[in-house]
Amino acid sequence: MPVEKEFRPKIVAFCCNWCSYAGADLAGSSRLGYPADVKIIRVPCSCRVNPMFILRAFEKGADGVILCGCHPGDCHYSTGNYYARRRMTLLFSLLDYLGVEEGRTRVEWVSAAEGVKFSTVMNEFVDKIRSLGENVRLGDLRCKN
Amino acid sequence: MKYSYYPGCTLRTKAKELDTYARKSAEALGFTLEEVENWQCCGGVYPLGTDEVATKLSSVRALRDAKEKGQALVTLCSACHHVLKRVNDDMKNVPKVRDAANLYMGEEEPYMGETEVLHFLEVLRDKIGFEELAKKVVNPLTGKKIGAYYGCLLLRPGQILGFDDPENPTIIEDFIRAIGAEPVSYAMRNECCGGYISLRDGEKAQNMCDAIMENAAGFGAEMLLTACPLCMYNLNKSDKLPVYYFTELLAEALGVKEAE
Amino acid sequence: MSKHDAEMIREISGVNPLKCMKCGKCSATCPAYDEMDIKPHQFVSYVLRGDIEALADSKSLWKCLSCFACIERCPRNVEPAKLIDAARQAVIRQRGNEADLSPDEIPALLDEKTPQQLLVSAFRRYRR
Amino acid sequence: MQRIGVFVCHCGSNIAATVDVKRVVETVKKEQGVVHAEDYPYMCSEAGQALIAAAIKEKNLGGIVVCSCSPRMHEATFRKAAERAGLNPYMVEIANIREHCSWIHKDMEEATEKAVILARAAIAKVHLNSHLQPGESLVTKRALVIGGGIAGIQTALDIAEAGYEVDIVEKTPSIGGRMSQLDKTFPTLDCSACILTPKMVDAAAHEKINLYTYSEVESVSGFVGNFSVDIRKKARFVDMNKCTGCGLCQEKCPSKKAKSEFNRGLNTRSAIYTPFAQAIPNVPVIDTESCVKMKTGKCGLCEKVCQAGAIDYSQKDEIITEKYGAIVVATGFDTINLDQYGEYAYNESPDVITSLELERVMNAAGPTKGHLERLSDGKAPKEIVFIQCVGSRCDDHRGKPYCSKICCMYTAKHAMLIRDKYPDVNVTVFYIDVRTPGKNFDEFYRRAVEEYGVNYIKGQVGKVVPQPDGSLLVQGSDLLDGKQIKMRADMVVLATAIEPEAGVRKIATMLTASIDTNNFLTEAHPKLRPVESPTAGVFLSGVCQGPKDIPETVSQAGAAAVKVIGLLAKDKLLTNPCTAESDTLLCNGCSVCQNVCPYGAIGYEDKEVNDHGIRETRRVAVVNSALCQGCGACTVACPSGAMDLKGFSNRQILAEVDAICR
Repeated sequence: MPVEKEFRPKIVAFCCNWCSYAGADLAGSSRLGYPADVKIIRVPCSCRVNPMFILRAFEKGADGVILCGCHPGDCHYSTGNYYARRRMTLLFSLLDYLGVEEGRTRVEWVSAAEGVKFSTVMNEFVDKIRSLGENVRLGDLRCKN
Repeated sequence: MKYSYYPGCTLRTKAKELDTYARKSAEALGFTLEEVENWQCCGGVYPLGTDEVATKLSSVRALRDAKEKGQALVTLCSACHHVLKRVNDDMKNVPKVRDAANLYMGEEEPYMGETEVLHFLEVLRDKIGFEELAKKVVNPLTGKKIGAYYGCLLLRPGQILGFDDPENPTIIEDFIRAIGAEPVSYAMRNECCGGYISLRDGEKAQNMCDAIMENAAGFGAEMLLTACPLCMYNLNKSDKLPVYYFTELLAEALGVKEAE
Repeated sequence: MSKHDAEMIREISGVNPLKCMKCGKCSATCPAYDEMDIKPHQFVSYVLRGDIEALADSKSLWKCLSCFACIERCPRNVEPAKLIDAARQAVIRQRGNEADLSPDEIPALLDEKTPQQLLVSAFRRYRR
Repeated sequence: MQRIGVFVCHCGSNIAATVDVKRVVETVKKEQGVVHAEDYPYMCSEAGQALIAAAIKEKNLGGIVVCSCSPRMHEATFRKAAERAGLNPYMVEIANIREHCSWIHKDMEEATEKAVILARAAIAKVHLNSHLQPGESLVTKRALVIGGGIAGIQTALDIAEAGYEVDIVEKTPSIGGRMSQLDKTFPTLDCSACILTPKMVDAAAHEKINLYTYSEVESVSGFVGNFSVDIRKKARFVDMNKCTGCGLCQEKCPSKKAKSEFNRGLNTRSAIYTPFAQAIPNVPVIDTESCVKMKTGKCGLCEKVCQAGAIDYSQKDEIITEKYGAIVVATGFDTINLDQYGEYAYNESPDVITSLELERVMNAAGPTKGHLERLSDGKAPKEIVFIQCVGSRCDDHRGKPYCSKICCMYTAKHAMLIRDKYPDVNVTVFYIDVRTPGKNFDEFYRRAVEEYGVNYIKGQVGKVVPQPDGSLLVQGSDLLDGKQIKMRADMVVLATAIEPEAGVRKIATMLTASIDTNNFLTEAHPKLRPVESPTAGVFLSGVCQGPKDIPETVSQAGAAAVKVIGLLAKDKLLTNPCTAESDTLLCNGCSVCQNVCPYGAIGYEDKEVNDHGIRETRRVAVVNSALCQGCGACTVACPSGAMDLKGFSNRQILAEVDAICR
């Protein structure tokens, strides 16, 4: 009898160095767990995240992408998170249009002191992605033979 | 201006004054209370259990009815106010209750807590304005020293009811000022009157009411005002001070008390 | 009444008793404190211990006035009145209408001024 | 293709207990370019670092990946180790397999698998790393201290003693802060003013310290070593140079109804005032809202009586711009607003007061000249109730979730002082827990109980009911006795929660220093860097970082000063080489990057380019790497893809994405 394999999503989390990455560190040192499906990429600021990175993740088989930055007003570089928020709003609605549901993408503000929040957000996000199931693969038509 | 109106069980019988004076005053102030058709009893107490749905349906029906008319829903009795506001909050913010209730009701369009629930006093404060009310007073109750009695159900829990500061309310005091009388502030105005305990233990309720009245009288109150028939019943067990429904004094101040 | 009921009470009430820091604000606030055998702050420990039998037999269930003062003032969002109400409901659901108040008792308790509201709320509280 | 070495740390059992480090080593050996992989119990140890250095030399490694704790912890350590072995320090990448892996996962299989993936991502990135060289910037040898309380004063004194210039910016008319409002201090009961005033005088007299009182920070720009700060000097309407501090103006001022801020609003002051007698500088200010001359144009009495001719009604706010190498935040605290706590009747009864108000009542310079009396009728109280944790440890919408830390001790102090001076007064304290960790602290609290007979009751107070006879009925729990207590009191004192001073969020935003949900400034590391903000060049002193008492504040103030001195002692700082860089050939000179840059680091130049053999002059973006802080906003904004960020390039991040999704 074939055993149905448990769905383990691939989730990429972009975290800014100053707040969210430190928040993730705090979640770690406070032993606040979240599923191993989440892999963090450190960026200097949420505004460093090019929509291209997220498209690439979905192209390569990611099931969810989350971007975490400093709270509005607390950005280490003053305004970076505002740029990120605007860019992502635009990108996410485009992705939704392309068939990547809104729930697969998320922007969240996590400060360096919010280890609890980081863990809660990641748990929620993984639950959400698990409920959505496997993602459609975005393809790059230019690369198709 | 028309409001949907939910009188509740007691205002038809033992607390007729609360109801009739309110209607008369409303007309004098230029708004109409349109009774919800076929309203059913709210149950008197809000069920705290998170799995309670059936006990909230009568409230949901009244709330729906008001939504369909596009009106805010006004109540007079503290208990109805409490139950309707909290059920409305559930329908707005608690998906578990909302989904179950809507499923049960089986209506095409789900009710999502859209109706604004207002206590009559909130209509006076937020829609009419106490300053406007004061202008319409023809028979100011000058010189009367009145203690506001809030009890529990009007105020708590403060975050959901949003009626007034639950620990230091002022709405009835402002009302008293608007009708020309002098409010007497006392700390026990938001203490419990004993509620339904008086059915089994009248003495306990009376002791609690005695303490409230003593505190109010000590600060110079000559009478108390209430919005709740059950508070009225319990407070009347104590004979220290006379107790009136706020609508009776309102009608008196507006000069419509005796009108037919 | 068992451990399982403790779970049920947590679920019905939506209260996390672990949040309690034993400050006693609820018991300091409660107007029915003197009538209660198990005090409001103790409810939390009983639920945590799973000692639901004692709670079910407690007269406190029927003494709580549902005045919400403890809910308003609890600094930890534990809100003992919710626990008390959940225990009361658990008892009513399991023991049925024999729980506390029987309709036969009613007429003797009434006087000519008794408001309907009193009967309605008493019935909601004492039975279902 | 780089020759890469991978070093997997056990971190004792911190990593090794959950991640199978041997398997990580074996698996990553198969990755492209990996020519060396090994594990070691403590990579950060000297032996561990030696291991890395040896491998770099022996295997001629071009890049290394260390799988260990967070890069925020030891990235710098491993970079230095690599540099010592002759490898460019920016050829080091860290895979965080502790905070982001072993500490949050329980299942070894899962954690090991994740550790491998994180290592792969780092390997993929390091392949694309380049040899970066940090630039240099000069350090301005002057420090700014924001806040002139005991924290700010101590920090400034310590920095000045090391020979550096320090400016203190204080928003009220005098330095001194909360400590100047206290009567006595625990656990030794010294008089607060007696120990603080000399420090205030020292600060004012120090040749290296410059005070900007009645001033506020308006804006901050720049970065570590090179901050530029605008300071608003509010108009005092009194010439600092002419005023002799005789006090005649205050005596003659006809408008005496303004509430005294210093006495917490318990009494009044004149419109022209110094907050308290020992104020420094001893130069009054005119409060425009209560000054008759300012409001109506008539009066001018102060001008008439001033022998020195110091009054100047035409004074205007002044903006001063100053350069600093380091900034210390020492903004302190206030007590929370009690409007939401109606059950304690604080707004209803003048006899319900906060502990800070009691300090003023007990103080000889306070509203009652130091006599313990009820503020309603001036009568001597016989029964006083203290309530602890008012707004502290409240995980609800009304209060603060944290313990305010100082209340248990100052309440014991108050109780003791009252019992000492007025033995016939009964003192009752309602507490949840009595917290007295500190040298001689518990002994102090026990003395209050044992020697002074203070009645401690475990339980909170539910309600305070003002009685018609003027007394207060206190209804509380006695949890140990299993009783609900109803007792009469003549005065109730609330140990009110403390919170960071209101303006701190604005200051933190200006400094881009992180702040937590309770408005306390966040430290760079909670244990190891407690007086530094994560923002380089910004340091923390006193309660702005978290509740603390005077000795702790003074210690932290000194620690912050040492950090500042360490920074100012350097002539030059190495700058972060991870800055933006524009590809001249791709840039079309559209100015989009310039518009998003928060540092004004991007300019335009006409450059000669050779585009596929066509030589022409184009207007292209040029990044000033001294100003660029490396946020990367421009890289995403650039429509032609010309802008990239060194150290976090598009290709590097994409490589990480690919490795994770593989």
